Amino acid sequence: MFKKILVANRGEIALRVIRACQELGIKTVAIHSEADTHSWHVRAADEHVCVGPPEDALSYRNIPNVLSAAEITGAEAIHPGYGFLSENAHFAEVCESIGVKFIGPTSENIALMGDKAKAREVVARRGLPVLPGSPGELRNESEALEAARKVGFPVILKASAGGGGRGMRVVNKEDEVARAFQAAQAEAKSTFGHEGVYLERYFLEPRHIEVQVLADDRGRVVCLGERDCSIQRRYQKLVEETPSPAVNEALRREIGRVALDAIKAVHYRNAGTVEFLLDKDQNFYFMEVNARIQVEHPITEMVTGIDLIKEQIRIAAGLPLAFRQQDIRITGHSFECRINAECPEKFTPCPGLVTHYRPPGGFGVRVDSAMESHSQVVPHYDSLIAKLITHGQNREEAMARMRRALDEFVIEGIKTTLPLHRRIFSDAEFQKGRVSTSFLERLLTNQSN
Amino acid sequence: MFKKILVANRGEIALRVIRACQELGIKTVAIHSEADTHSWHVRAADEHVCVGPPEDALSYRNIPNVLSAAEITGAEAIHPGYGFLSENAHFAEVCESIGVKFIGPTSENIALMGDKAKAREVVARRGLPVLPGSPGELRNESEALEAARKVGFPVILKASAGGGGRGMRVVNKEDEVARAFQAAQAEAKSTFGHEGVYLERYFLEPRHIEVQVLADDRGRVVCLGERDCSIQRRYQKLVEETPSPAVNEALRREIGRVALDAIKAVHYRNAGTVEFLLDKDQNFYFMEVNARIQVEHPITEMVTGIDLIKEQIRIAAGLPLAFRQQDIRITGHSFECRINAECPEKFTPCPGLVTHYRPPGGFGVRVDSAMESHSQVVPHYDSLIAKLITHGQNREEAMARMRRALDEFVIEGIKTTLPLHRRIFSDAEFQKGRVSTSFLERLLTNQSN
Amino acid sequence: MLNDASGEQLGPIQELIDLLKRNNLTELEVERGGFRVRLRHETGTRPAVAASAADVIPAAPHTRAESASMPLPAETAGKVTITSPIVGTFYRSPSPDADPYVEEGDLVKKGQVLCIVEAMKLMNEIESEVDGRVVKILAESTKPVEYGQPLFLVDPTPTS
Amino acid sequence: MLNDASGEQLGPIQELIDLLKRNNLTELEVERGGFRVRLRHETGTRPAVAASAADVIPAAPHTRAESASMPLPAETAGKVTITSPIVGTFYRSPSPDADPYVEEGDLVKKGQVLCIVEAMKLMNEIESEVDGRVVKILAESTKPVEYGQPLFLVDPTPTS
Repeated sequence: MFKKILVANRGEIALRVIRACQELGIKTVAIHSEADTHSWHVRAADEHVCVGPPEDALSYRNIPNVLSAAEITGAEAIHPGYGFLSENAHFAEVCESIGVKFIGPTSENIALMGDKAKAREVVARRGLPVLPGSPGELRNESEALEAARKVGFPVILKASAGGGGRGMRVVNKEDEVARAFQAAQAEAKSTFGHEGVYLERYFLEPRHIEVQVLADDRGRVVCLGERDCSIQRRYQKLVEETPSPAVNEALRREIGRVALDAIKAVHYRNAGTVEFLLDKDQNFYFMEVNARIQVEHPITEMVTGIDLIKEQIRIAAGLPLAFRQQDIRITGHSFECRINAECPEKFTPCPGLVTHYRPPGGFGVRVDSAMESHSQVVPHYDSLIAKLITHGQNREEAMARMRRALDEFVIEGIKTTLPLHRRIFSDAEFQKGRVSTSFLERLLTNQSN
Repeated sequence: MFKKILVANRGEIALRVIRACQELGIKTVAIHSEADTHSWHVRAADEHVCVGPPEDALSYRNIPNVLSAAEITGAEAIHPGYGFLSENAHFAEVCESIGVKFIGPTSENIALMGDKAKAREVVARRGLPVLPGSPGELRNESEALEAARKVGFPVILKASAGGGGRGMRVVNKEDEVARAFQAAQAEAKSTFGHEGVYLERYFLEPRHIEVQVLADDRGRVVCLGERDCSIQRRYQKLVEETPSPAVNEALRREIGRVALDAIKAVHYRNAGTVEFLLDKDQNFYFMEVNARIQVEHPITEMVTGIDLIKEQIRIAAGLPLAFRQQDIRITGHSFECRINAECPEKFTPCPGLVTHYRPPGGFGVRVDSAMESHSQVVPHYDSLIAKLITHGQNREEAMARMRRALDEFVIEGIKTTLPLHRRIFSDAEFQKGRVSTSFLERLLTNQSN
Repeated sequence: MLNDASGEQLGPIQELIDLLKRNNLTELEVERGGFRVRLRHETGTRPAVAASAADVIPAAPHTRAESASMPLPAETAGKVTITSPIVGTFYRSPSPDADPYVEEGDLVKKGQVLCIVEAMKLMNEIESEVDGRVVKILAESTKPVEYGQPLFLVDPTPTS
Repeated sequence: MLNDASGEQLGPIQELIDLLKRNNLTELEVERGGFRVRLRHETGTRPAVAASAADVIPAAPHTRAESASMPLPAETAGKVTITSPIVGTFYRSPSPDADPYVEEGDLVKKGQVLCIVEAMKLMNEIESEVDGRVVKILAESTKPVEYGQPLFLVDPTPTS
């Protein structure tokens, strides 16, 4: 086992990794930018090294400084958390080359998963269901029509360089393709400066279902159940739960089997997440593999009892998985709310001084956060400041507990998404589990009406 | 189900009950003394009523004012927590007589369990193993000798009015009985003003094992496993764990069977704890039944997933238990540390202003406390200010997590038992689970040497 | 105090109170002779959140001394506050049809019954603890009162 | 002074309140006669707990501006602090046998090499950013340095 690990991240995930190390008896090195000198993750670690100015490109993403910090402190391994360098294949490769263990997938895994079209192709070759779409960019209207016919209507045209809903066109019929293609191309060009457009099967109100997997060096893989992350705002997850209320036991087994098959197909190692789209008819389609620990990993920990960060570290240290698939037992139900420092109306980041911070407590409540009273939310990074996680014997209890904990949570001095979460958890459709990825936009639209 | 419950307590247990009510959708009424006007439990409740001055006899134990508070707020039931009125048979009886449901055992249960000699007799008549001892006070030396012969040496002479180790004499041989009896009587008289002395079998380094039970109105009983509470200082528990490292599966089944048998023998209802003494040869003896929810109930919740306060409320509302014995599954291991506002050397209460309070967080960590930064620890009540509870897949993980959480816990402005807990969890014998009720005294003696 | 011999009145005090409130301070101390200022800003002490409680139980004043161990009448600018010694329901008259025991402006004797607080079907007569004039009745008849809640303000030195 | 007869009012108090808030103090006490000042700053910002870190990484000064986005030399009473632009190991000389690049008291030119910071086997020469005299060498040779750590104090206006 490692004696010392450098944690190449900040905020709650850095503290999360440091806590796991402390419980394993491993010394920790925190890195930080000049904006985070007084942060909890810095104080929690055994050692700390300033790696640059506030801009993450010059500090948390500064590969020479991060590796140099590992070198001068004698850290044997680096945990990248999520974001920053976590899915940087080059970084993983350099770590390997200088003998510092990268705690995560291999650099080959990361490179392949970063090329989504290629990853899909590999999985499709294995005979697994993937999201139908054009293989790449569409050069003209007739290519678009051909692809749409192959994929089946309705389809959605998307800007390659796009995101956030711009440059998208839903097409329901053949005779709409030409005009939609031109419009999408024009909008793509004017918005992103690149007219490239591709096409995918369009699903009405799908759910986002993902499967947590672990894979050790010896080829043993286990699946730790699914997470339902359908509560999103512009592809940003806000609430996650496990098990999914839309997945029954038969579907769960089937999705799990496909996820493990996909992982094996790409020779994946360490913790990873296989993302699926689930349509209204219970068909599911492989989308991609997230080659990192994810923000929402705690809900899987709550229902399995397995500490995913410790498993990541053990796998990276070359240890075999200590359990098999049949040892995994899903107990109860868990929710996570991502509390962001954002204005609740426009979702613009809202940094500042937290004048009072009082997390909720008691049975079945977990808070992952590096905040405390008088913490400063700096404007340079992600606005996630706390993850509120509840666990209950069943969905109703976990949900009631979340409502109670949300009411109890006090964060003063800055605006947060707490009020929005309270609203989501008091929504009747959400309570019934009848949601899709369009749930949140609809809720917000109803609010403004 | 009740619509409104009055919580006749303060501090962490009042907040614990209020949280359970909130999750069940039940309105709450907090009561408080003039010393607790600004306490969290008062702010957390839907309504609050001041019931008297700081002295608990005039406020939290003031039966007319507490019942009057229930009357003017229209509360249908009262949860007494632990301490205060929780084991007051008269209070439970008055509640019943005026149509306010007492959430706990029947007044008959409380009365019988309060008479420990009688409770033992009832259990012994059922053929269950009880702690051997004299039936009552010993009138003279020859009665003492006779009782000692019957019980078997070594025995311990105890002052009836005693406590805290005063007036006790261990007797190993017959010819020591007369002198020890006289000495014990004299010390009892000079210390407590009453010379009554009784006798019990003396066990060297026993463990304190207790079993959590639930019993509904229809006579269904379930056992939720044992708790090991051997880490005590003068009969005050400081650390508890479940499962006990001294109890194997066969013994667990046997103790559970005896506990349920004892509960049935006394027609017990609601949540209760059957306390046993476990000697070095794995013999166990019934001591008493605690007719209330206990301070250490959370560790049982952590390994069973069952919310004991909610079960208490459901049973009081006349609902049948929703699970049977075979549904109970013990998952993992749990520890609790009682953090008291006490000087760590002499254990004298140390009230004052908490200038900074930062509870630990993350996976497997639970904090039950009504403290926050700038809370005032008032001198009038129990010194327990926080319960730190951890859960892990096994004893090692739960223990490592507790060490990590203890290090993370920040309470400034007052002295607490946190340093003592850190010491206990770094002790090699404790880590191996090799402890008895004399462990803590020995640890403290080693400290002063 | 600010209103010293020169007769400066409540204006500055109100200004200071506004200042205190506007800035969410919990303490503000001003001394004039040697120029002394003391401000306090306690972030942890939050106001009561029990919104509905206000409807049912009139909140006791937050300035009530926490260390007071007996329901002694508190001096309020020379006045005596008669507080409820028990939890119950406040009645100004012995029965629904009867006249109130006292009205504002009435002169009362020490030991004279001012009201009834009913608790568990028992009528508890509350007596005046001083001779004086009832300046203000602070609780509403038939409404619940908590321990220590102010019921009457009595001026022990009536001018007539 | 604060609110005396001359009409001086609350301005100074508001200034003090602003001072309190601006500096995140929870308490501020001022006395004039005997020069008494009492400030209180109760914050969650605790001092670093990493005891062992002090041995390995000399802690950067806590007063370092958090908003500084570039490793600019900070003015310290007219002096210029040369900080490390990277993380690495500090060497005062180009090789173990060689003389140090500079000693305390030396005059240096802008662009003159003051030391090496080695990172990932690469030797990075750190140059003086001003003409001046080396007043103090702040890091120890062969020891690790973090980003922004002060290495040299240079007086840009030497008397000779």
